[in-house]
Amino acid sequence: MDKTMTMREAISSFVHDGDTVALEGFTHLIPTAAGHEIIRQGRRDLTVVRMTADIVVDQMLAAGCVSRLVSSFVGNSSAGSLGELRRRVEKADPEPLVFEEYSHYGMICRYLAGAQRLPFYPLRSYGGSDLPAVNEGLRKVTSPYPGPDDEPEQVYVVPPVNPDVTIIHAQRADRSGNTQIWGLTGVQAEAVYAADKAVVVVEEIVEDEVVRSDPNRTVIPAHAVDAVVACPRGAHPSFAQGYYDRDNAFYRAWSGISKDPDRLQAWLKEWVYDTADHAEYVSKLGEEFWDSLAVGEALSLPVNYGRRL
Amino acid sequence: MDKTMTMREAISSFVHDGDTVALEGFTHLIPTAAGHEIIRQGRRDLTVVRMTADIVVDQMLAAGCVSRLVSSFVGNSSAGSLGELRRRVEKADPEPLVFEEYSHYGMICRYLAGAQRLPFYPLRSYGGSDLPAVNEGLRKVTSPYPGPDDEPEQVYVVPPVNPDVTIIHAQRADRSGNTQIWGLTGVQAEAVYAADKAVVVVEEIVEDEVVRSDPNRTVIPAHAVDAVVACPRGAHPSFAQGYYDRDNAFYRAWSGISKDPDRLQAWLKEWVYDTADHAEYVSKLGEEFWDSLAVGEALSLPVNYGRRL
Amino acid sequence: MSTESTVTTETTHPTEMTSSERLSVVASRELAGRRTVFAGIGLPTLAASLAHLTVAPRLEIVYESGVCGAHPSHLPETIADAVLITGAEAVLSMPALFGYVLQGGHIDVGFLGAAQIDKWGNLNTSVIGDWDAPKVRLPGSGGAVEVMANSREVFVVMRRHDPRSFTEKLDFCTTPGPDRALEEGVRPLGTGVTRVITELGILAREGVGEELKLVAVHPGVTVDQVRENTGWDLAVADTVETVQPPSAEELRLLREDVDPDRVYLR
Amino acid sequence: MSTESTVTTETTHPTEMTSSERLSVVASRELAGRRTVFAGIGLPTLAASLAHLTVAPRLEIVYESGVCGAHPSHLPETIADAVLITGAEAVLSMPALFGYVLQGGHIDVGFLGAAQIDKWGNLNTSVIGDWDAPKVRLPGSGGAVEVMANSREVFVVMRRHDPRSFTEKLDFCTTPGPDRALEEGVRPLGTGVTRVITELGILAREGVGEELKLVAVHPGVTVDQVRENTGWDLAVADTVETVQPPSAEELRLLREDVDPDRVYLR
Repeated sequence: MDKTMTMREAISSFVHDGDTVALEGFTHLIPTAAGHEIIRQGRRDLTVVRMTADIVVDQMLAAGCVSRLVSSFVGNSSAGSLGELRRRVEKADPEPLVFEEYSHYGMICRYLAGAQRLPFYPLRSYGGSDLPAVNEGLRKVTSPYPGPDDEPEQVYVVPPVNPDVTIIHAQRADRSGNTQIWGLTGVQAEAVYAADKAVVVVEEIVEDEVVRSDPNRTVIPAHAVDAVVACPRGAHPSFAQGYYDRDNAFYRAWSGISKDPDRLQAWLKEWVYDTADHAEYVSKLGEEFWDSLAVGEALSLPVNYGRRL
Repeated sequence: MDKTMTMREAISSFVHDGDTVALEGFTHLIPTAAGHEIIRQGRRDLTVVRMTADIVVDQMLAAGCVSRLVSSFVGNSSAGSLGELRRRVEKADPEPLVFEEYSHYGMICRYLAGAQRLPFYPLRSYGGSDLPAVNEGLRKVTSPYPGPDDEPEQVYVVPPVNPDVTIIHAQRADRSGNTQIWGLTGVQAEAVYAADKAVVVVEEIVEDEVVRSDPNRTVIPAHAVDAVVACPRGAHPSFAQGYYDRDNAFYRAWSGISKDPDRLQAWLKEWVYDTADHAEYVSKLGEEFWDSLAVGEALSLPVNYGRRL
Repeated sequence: MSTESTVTTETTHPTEMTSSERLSVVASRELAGRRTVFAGIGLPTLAASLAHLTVAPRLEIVYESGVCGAHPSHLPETIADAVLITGAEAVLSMPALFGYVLQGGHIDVGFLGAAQIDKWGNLNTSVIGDWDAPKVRLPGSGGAVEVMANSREVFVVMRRHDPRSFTEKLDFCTTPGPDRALEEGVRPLGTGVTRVITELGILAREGVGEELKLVAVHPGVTVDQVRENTGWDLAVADTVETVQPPSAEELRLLREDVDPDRVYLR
Repeated sequence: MSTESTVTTETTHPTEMTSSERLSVVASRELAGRRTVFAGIGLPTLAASLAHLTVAPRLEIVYESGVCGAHPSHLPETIADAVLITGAEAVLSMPALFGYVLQGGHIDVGFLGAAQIDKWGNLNTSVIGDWDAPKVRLPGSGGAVEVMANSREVFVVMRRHDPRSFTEKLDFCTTPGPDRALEEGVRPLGTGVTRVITELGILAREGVGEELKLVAVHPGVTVDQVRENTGWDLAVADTVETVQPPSAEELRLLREDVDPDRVYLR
């Protein structure tokens, strides 16, 4: 079944006002272009779920799309601050932001519970932390087995997260949605399986034979995917292993841009609202720019899957 | 760090009388040669943990190595019965076998809990089953979150399994233990991480560059591995994707062999006790035999990991 | 009547038909419109493969071993057959297959077999006799407990239809349906067994709280015959249909395309 | 004294040394004999990379992003830098990295930083001020909560050593040490923070129930200076060592082999 569509179609079909939207990709393969299309389409009142809330989240906040954020790291990588996020949280400027704070593994376990349809997922974090005092999602369970020294043992648990839609970026997929990722694979499979609907944005759509030559490379099978969007360079300023490198300069620049609300809005106007789609954003950046992020070749050696003789 | 050793060294270093030994590989890559070496070395009183207790388990039972079995399927694949196992369970002949019965996902969750150092792992199985009545490992926990309709929700949980040693078979590893598997990967990574020590038996030991050309193919990183044993064709009668096919005829023959204790003991004498090691077993089967299990070539297409320019 | 029915009314030769062929064809029809099926090797694979060619063109078979979207060059002999892997769309680890795909709720229909079944669709695959000292030790659950708890519905194919297999009381309940689970406060996703296909006919059950009911018999089989061969007081539908015999086209596809080497059509 | 000590007693030029160089060298020595270290980019990577060349030749750096056994062609700028992936020994999913490697107990030393630390080694990386309406919203835990709970021990590197960062009472405890966890009946694996390396010296703590104690000062720093810059009544070891300055060889390796482009040695 052919699930390919344009980014515009995918966002308009699967992201609605008030939805819970998970955007995953840990530094690698961040679905920036999808975030920009959400901004263009003017979605409101979204709950955004993202482990590392970084530039794309700051941009969606600044565009007024987001009323609630669920995250375990709200910073601009190691390159500085998120200006809009800090204004929203520190001063409710221009409006408040509901923030659910977790740790990384807490978020991972929420996706694991969601993907496995479990009522909760246990983890060995949070004992003694102030986080449970500000996040009622963090609760404790007593193990039904004796602990060390036969004493009862308590662990924290987190609740499942089941986004209305999860959007991820990947290197390639076939038309039916079998998705292959290499390099950092993060928590993408779990985030997709946890969601009601899943949109996979890819650098390229490939023929079935490419995917089927290496089924172990398929991180997400077609049955879990609802839309496949071809969007080359859609992860910028993050990177796509083997396709283009990270735009470290833009990460560093973002602290300055986002610190000044006017500059931030001007950036959004120029690069999001005034570009029709990601293809225009890409061409606006120019060939010379993309050349600076180009990467060379380091091919994996093949393995033999074997064929019956 | 070079962790390569012979099978003899690995078994004598890491498998001791009374140990809990996990042998994993779901139909694919069953560590048969390791089981045979355990038999040769005359280990006693082992607890064997294996999801699909099949021919190699029946052989270890018949050799008197095993006093306790933890499993979710005790049958000879779809090819028939395990004679020794049935005698042990049905008639305590020649001695009783303690049997802990789980379902497949129950076993998987025990490995998941073991690998993650969790006191328990929840799953949506076992409600209404008679298994909890005969297996005190299966217990219930009440979720601290309200269920559907705001009623309290109960789920079963299983306890972690932490084998003294896990032994798996894989296609290839480097000398330090970075292990690559393709085709069915089963529960091997979890079984290794759950264990105190791990022995990886491989079809071939490869140069570092082979592994490093495709780090996503590494299912088990070196830090989790204690010994690497080169043992080509060590998974027979099961198969190694891309190396040799399954010996279906032997599976079918096993029901007959194992039904008769004398025939079974004669088989063990001829193929295990009277062979010095797996290399002798392999050569005793003969080249013509191995030709019948040979497979052709179906190579994966490469992916580009990229290189900074 | 659609144009396809012209084909299905062609003369068939039931006397030349094996029990496997009949059961595969009947099971395949029940898969109409389904998207994902969790199937073991043997009759379930035959039924699913045939359905893919007839009533359920978008059907994906998910194998317990972790294979999704297989395109085998030969008919697989086991759920882990190497020919299922080469050319497949995805191969998943067992935690992903059981956790995300099955328990995650992605399976429409799970196929199961059993040594014993009761009127609620509870299954025994563990022992005949007492669990502690069984007369016969059977293989046990495998993934059956999970298939039952998490598939939207379950089809059971039983070659043998006799009072020992269709029993009032299971020797041991390995794999409970949702009714037993709910009794102890555990809520499974699916509705449990909805179809039992046997050499005598079809029992059906629509959901929680209902028992299995005879809804169809094969040509030449009487309702009383089914009653006699069922170990409980069998409920019977107001109208018991006669199962339409396999059409020539269904048999042709099964014999020529699905299992030309007659690996399972014995 | 071993032969290596001949090298370490060569004249060094501390005035030419940056704070990053000093902290990296001091931290690297603390890794002697360790096998696995969970490190972020920056000082921890510099320290671990230097240790790999000196006191801990078998050291493996595990990155939060999932990379094990990296062999980068260039110094990585982030924990997810593409150069860490190409040529690595393994790249794991985050559930595997956090669940099997970290929570599974495979990490000897975890490196952490913080905005605030207290005498038990509890850390704040969430907010300055009230959590509900903070003066400064900081990035939060990332994986710090897990690194603390599951590493055998934790090293903290803090450039700034002043009473606001080394505080009697954290504004918010994001990442608790084991003492706080045990108070509410949760048992972490590790011993929490065992070393705090700052621009003034080294605080150390051996395990649960102990508070951080000043054990060493950099040359030219007095115990009183450290006391004044610590926001709690600082415990001081009976003998306070003077930190051996970075040797010429350590500096050479750091500058020529580990970070020749001075990405972090600013």
